[in-house]
Amino acid sequence: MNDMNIVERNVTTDTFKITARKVQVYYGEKHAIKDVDVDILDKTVTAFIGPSGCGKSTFLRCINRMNDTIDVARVEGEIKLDGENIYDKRVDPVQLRAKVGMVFQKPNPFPKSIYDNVAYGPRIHGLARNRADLDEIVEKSLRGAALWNEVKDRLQEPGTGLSGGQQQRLCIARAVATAPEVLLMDEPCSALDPIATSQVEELIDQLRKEFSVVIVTHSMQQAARVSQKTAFFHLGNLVEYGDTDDIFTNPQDPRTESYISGRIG
Amino acid sequence: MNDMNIVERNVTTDTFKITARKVQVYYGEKHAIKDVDVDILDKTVTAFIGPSGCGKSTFLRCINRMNDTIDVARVEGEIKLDGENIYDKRVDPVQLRAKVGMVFQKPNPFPKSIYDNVAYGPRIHGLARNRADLDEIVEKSLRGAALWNEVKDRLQEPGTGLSGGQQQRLCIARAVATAPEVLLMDEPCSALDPIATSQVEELIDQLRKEFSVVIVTHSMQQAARVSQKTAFFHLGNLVEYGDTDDIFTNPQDPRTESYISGRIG
Amino acid sequence: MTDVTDTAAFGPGGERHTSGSLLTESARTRKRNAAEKRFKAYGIGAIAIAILSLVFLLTSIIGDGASAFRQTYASIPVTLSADVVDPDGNRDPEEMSGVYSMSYGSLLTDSLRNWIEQEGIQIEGLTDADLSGFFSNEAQASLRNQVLDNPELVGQTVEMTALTSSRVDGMFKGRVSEESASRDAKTSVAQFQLAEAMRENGTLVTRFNSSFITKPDASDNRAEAAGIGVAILGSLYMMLIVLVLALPIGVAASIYLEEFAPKNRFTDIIEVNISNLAAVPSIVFGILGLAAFINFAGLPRSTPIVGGLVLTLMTLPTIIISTRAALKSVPPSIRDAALGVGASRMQTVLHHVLPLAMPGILTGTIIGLAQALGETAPLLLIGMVAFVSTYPGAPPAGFFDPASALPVQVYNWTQRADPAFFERASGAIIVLLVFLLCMNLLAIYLRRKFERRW
Amino acid sequence: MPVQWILLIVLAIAVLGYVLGRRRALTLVDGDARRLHSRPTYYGWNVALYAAVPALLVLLVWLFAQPMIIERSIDRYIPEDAVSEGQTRGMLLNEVRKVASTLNGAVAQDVLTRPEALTLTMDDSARMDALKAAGQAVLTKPVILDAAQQYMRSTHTGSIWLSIVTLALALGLAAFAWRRTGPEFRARNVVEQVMRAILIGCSTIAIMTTVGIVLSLVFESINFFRLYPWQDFFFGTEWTPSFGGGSELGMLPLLWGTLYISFIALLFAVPVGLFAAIYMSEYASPRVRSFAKPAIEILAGIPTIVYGLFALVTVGPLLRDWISQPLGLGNSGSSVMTAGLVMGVMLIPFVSSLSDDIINSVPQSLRDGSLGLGSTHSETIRQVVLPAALPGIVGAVLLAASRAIGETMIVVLGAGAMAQISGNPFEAMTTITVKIVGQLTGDNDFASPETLVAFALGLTLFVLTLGLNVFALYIVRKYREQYE
Amino acid sequence: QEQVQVAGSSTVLPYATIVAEAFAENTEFQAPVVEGGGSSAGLKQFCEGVGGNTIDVANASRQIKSSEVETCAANGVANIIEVQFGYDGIVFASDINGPDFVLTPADVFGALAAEVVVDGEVTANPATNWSDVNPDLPEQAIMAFIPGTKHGTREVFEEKVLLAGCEETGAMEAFAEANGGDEDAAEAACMSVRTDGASVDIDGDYTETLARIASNPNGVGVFGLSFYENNTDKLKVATINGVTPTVDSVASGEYPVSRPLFFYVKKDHIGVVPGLKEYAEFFVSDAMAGPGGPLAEYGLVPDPQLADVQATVADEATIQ
Ligand SMILES: Nc1ncnc2c1ncn2[C@@H]1O[C@H](COP(=O)(O)OP(=O)(O)OP(=O)(O)O)[C@@H](O)[C@H]1O
Ligand SMILES: Nc1ncnc2c1ncn2[C@@H]1O[C@H](COP(=O)(O)OP(=O)(O)OP(=O)(O)O)[C@@H](O)[C@H]1O
Ligand SMILES: [Mg+2]
Ligand SMILES: [Mg+2]
Ligand SMILES: O=P([O-])([O-])[O-]
Repeated sequence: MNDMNIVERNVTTDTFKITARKVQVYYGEKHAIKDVDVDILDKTVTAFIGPSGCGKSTFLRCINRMNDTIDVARVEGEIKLDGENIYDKRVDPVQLRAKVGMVFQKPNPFPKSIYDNVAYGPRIHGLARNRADLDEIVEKSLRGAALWNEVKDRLQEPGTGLSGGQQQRLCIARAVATAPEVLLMDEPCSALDPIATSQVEELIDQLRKEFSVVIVTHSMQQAARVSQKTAFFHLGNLVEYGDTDDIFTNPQDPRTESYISGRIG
Repeated sequence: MNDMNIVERNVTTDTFKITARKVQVYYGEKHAIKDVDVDILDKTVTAFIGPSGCGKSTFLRCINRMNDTIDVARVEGEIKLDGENIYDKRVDPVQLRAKVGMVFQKPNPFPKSIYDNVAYGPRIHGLARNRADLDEIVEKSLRGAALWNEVKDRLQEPGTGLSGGQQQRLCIARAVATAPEVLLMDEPCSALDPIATSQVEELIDQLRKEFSVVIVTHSMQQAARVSQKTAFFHLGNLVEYGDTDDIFTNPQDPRTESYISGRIG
Repeated sequence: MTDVTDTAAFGPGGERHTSGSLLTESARTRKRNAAEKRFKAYGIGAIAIAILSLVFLLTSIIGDGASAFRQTYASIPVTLSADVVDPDGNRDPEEMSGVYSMSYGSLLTDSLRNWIEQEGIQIEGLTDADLSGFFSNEAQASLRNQVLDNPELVGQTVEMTALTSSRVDGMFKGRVSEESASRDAKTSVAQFQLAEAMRENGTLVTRFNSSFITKPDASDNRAEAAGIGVAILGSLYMMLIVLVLALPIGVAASIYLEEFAPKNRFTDIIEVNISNLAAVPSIVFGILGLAAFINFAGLPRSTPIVGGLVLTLMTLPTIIISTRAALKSVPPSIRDAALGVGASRMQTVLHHVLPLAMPGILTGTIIGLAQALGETAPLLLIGMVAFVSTYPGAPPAGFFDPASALPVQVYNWTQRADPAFFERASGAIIVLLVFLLCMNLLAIYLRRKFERRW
Repeated sequence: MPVQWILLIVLAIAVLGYVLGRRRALTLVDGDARRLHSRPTYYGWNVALYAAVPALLVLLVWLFAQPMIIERSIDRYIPEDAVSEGQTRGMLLNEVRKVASTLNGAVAQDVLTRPEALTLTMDDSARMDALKAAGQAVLTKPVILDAAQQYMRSTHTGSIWLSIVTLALALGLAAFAWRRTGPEFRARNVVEQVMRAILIGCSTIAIMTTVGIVLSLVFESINFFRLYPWQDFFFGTEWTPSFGGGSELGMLPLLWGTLYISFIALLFAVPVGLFAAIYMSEYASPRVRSFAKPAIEILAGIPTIVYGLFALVTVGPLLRDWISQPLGLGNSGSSVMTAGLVMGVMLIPFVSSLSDDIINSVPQSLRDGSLGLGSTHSETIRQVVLPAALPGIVGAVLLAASRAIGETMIVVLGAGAMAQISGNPFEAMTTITVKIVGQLTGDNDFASPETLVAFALGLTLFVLTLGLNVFALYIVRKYREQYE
Repeated sequence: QEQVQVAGSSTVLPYATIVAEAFAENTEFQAPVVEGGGSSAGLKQFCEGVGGNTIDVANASRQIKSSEVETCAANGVANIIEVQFGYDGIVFASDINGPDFVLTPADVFGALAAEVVVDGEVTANPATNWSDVNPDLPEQAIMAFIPGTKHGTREVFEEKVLLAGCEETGAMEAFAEANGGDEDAAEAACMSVRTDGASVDIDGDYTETLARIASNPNGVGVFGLSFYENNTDKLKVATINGVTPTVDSVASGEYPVSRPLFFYVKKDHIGVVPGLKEYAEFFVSDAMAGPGGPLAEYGLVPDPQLADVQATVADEATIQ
């Protein structure tokens, strides 16, 4: 039922959007990310896979400095976006996060109306010239996240009154509405049914035309479907990174192999 | 990579644990569940599938009266557990929920230590005679939820500091620890990697020996793997209910068919 | 129900806002960051205003009141002349107690005059009034007690350390200058010089004044002897009553209203009602207390029990309002989690919601108690302004004995004519703040323990 | 038996009941607590509550009722001719009570034995002298003495019955509850029902307080409106009470002053408090916060008289010399501005501390969501955190407003005592509460409109704030944003 | 009830506390509990009835009114002993560094009345400086701090100063004329105080008045004699009709603005409340209330007929 959306796996660009070097993350004592080096291409979908608790979310949060909000978290090493170190003192995390959007693992809609949830980003970034513009952005984003039909009659109801999957799509719409250059998605389809999933995947593919997308997923199939590059994490290490095709068909590291074939978790 | 855990699909019992008749749920004006009749067998795993927002969680919450906590929600109709109407005035919802445990769609660990999260249920229900007993229950539950190895050294750290998938498993462990007769699981594996998923599925299969399990899932494969009975919901209606084999191989309703084959979501 | 048809049409929304280097701020970001800075500055400014006000108030209180903790004493030999102490000469304690303390003043005056002569101190224009006004009236009383306790002292000369009068004391605290003394009917330049001379001589010392903390109030004639012992006990008793009653009742009421009560017109009325009670002027609680506790229930006036009950009623709304707000801010998912494992509502509240709401509850309690501790108006109506010079007994019986309270004592002292009372009023405020600080410390500790984000 | 003893015994029965109830529950299931409906403690509590609660309620009611009943019977006992001229029966009863307590005192001091006290007559001079010597003089008429002795007897019998009834009740119900204990028995539900009843009881205290306040205000207010036309009170613009009568008691100037001063106080306190709260919960390091918060809370505990003096001595002259005089807005040291600002300082912690707690309890995931979209911290706070915390913040502001309206001392010293309506914030004005206190504690005849007006003012203020609160509730309901 | 309970006038309060303290110190009895609250409030409590929860003694800075005696009687307080033990002088004082004030009631009336008579016409008070009222007075803006309408002192001020000044200046007749011969209205007009800010009501007490003068050195305040005597280093007293207020000039009646001080005792409580009678006797004893005693030391103007007063107390003579 699911292979219908498989996309071409050709990487259409070879400029690096993000380059990470020797990234370490500590939660207090705990060493959650160990020595990760990775180069993420522009106009490409990169999938992070790996067993639960291996550090995927943690690393994802490094890329737009969301780890700043966790008191105990400490990041070392260097992550460059378009050649600029995002941990540089002069970098404004706000500007960074406007460029590098994020969908979180647990849907976290604002306790506001559905409309305001989506319009929030465009409003603060001044993306809409007028109300009609804004309406358009909201509609487009909700359509992209495959939510429009379900909520178009209840845009003024609170986003917290949606079902789990609807909330997740709302959060995707919200992130997309700000038109970031890089979009980090932490298990965006975990609560979605196959159809919604394929729509979101289609959206990801759309986005890839212009931007870079990093997606965390537990579904190997999904990784295979949407991504051109795949990174496999294990116990805080980046074990293997390469073309999705290669990783799935010809993994180099025994750990990758056994994860893909379902032997370690 | 995933069909390795397929269980026998023979329903081992034919006593009805839960019978629902003409259940209606309204959220204020919105009619979220329409006229649902369903019989859930004892010692069986029943899967609820259906597109996002179709009312699976809502119906699940009816079964242990968690809907009581939503101000705007109103339930009509009759749901019987072991022949007793759970919406009867004399029924103590607390006792009901002790019998009918629940894992929520969004992981919601208590802001307490991991140990206390799991030990909470056994404590209030007096399931442990002493500390050693309790330790044992906690360990067993965490092992069952495939979390023990990851947290055994940090049982006293807060449950909110876990990764998304770990939180989800923690909530499963918490629900299992109270030894309910019926376990309602709302997408328990959505944030889990395949291995953890298969471990949880194994757990579900274990539980089935003695209890009844109802699981909401978006993964058709998972439904096929773990459940003996499947119910398909669509727009608040229970469209089709029957043996999992039948539903997946020979759906009666065109909507079921198109959902399974990936045409509606 | 999905959007199969329109996804293809999707492209990124709006126009691009950020392109270019992360290291250079775009114009819009610059504006937003400026707003951010301003916002943060407002916060700092607000804290600064609050802290500065506090510092200002504290320095002025401490500046005014620190001197209350020091007091000037003089020690001179006093001859207990039998003519005065035992005019009948029978050495009968019964008879001797018929001589009032006022008469002992002449003993002190005479002894002081003799002492001055002996020491050869020469001061111009020293009058009898200067001498008799040199010592506190309290000194006469303690002299009398000494004599009555040991009748054999009669006729002898004893070395006596006595409180000096408030004016003499004021000379060493900057309250009385030579110039003001010259205009002051209650003292004189000569007395000023005498005090200076005695100080150089070492007979006059200013030292820590423990009796300010332990002694009861004194009359207007002896400001220097007034203390806040009774007021401290009274306030302590009242705070105990308020804490024991208001905290549990307030929290219980909030729990019911927030977690159990059906949301209907009736609970709305209760809700509005409670907020409204917070706006009732405190004096009205005094009226209520007078009517309900004294006139109706027949509890005695001027006692901590009535004061405590009135303050309890007054603090309740504050505690209820803040507790409800705190309960409300606990996310429902926590309640779901507990109910889902079969906890009863009561258990859910007691085990999860209440601990998470604890910081807010503590804040409400602290603010409520602080307010109760500093409240005067309602106590005026139930007789706590009384001049009480006997200590209340130990609780619980002591709750029914007359007592004063710190804020009332402050109020009372600021009304008195002798300027020395003003310093004592500030001293009492310092004690009150120390009280408050102790309560705060406890709350800080507890709050730390309970505070967490989720 | 003295009441304390009864109390202690009932509590002891309850404790014992707890132990036995718990034990019985466990024995019935052979120590396997899992077979019980509820945890063993609940069975213990069930017995304890059955033992204590009804008995204590009876005790309470009895203690209130007994004196009334006995007095009524004694009243019948005093013959009509014993009431002398200029006396009322009430006074006689008073005397009876006093004599009885004197005799009781004598018994307590061992001056008399109890039978002696009960048989004492006026002509028993030896005993009388003994009494006098002990400072328990009984100076009264024989009738009264008789009545007093009767009173003592009834009280004694009453208290014996009281002990019997309460203890029997405690024991009986404890036994009943103990017997009912069994694995199927829903002890937790019973205990929680009782707890719930207690919770309800606690919330009715607020209602009772309100009823009490209204009752204690309403009668005197009616008396006031009998003496003074209501139109003049509600719509009069002159407030000039005087001793000789003929006062003008229009409340409008007071109302104006109240609103004006509270408005200025809130205008100062709400932004400052809110920003302080935001800074503490969102920006400050834990160390700064743990210092700043309690420090600011001290402001709430400084007696208002200190603020008053601060207004009078420092702020007032400062404003006069630097602002109002140079601008030609008047030369009064006491003004609405002075009182408002100083009161504002006092109110800061009401807004800041409560709001801080509420802001702090907004889930971090909401902040993350907003920050992840590239909003600045302040945008997150303004648009996500504050709206989510709104109900609590409104509560805090309301509390501050309430204090502002109810405050007296600062206004007395800071705003002057001039009842007038003027828009100039640098003029002296006064408030309703100040006048309530003033007229009530003042030296006017108690039954004169000048004093009674205090009650009418109190009632008006009560109704006024009620309106304010209803409005606030409406606002909160409308804008409430409930997070998950 | 073990202690004597006293409540009432705040003017009498300091004297009562001095007595209470000395009483406890020199006798076997416990110190009475003394409360202020004002004469009327004290008398109201006093008249609430006899027995346990009522006060034994009421202090007052005025005589009990017949209405109050009736209320008392109705509540069973039939036997009241009235004790007038001294006088309180009421003085005008200003900042010690300011000019001298030599006042007459007419000057005060001219400066503070709401309406005055100018050229035979009743007009709103136009005076802004004291010198406008009387050229001999200092050239200083009028700023007076007078007791608020809640204070008993205000009544004395109105009657003994404003009304007297009103009559003196002849404004009384003009007011009567303007009101069509209505004497009461004329009196009311005489006693109404200007509300344009030149006169400030003090609802607090003398310390507040003192603080206001400190922050407003132009001000003239109204004080009790004893309060002034305790603060002679800060205040300069004004003469009235050329008489300087002192204990002697008040006692002799030379100084016009004064009032008698009382306390009232419940006879029915004597013998029941230990120490009650002893307290009353002690209060008026020579040692306490006589010249040179602690009360005089504090500023009380003792009643010249102290012996009669002592006899009243000893005989427990009640008012009829
Ligand atoms: N608290 C609520 N208030 C109002 N509407 C709600 C509420 N909860 C759910 N709904 C609506 O009810 C419908 C069913 O929701 P439900 O949560 O049961 O869906 P679901 O089948 O669990 O979907 P998902 O797979 O996305 O979790 C949805 O349209 C949802 O928007
Ligand atoms: N706030 C935190 N404090 C302490 N430890 C944390 C915190 N967040 C995550 N961790 C730990 O860091 C490790 C990596 O967590 P992370 O959330 O990155 O995992 P993940 O790969 O996203 O897993 P999942 O697929 O389950 O979401 C885990 O062991 C987790 O327990
Ligand atoms: Mg994760
Ligand atoms: Mg759901
Ligand atoms: O309090 P007073 O009655 O003396 O004004």
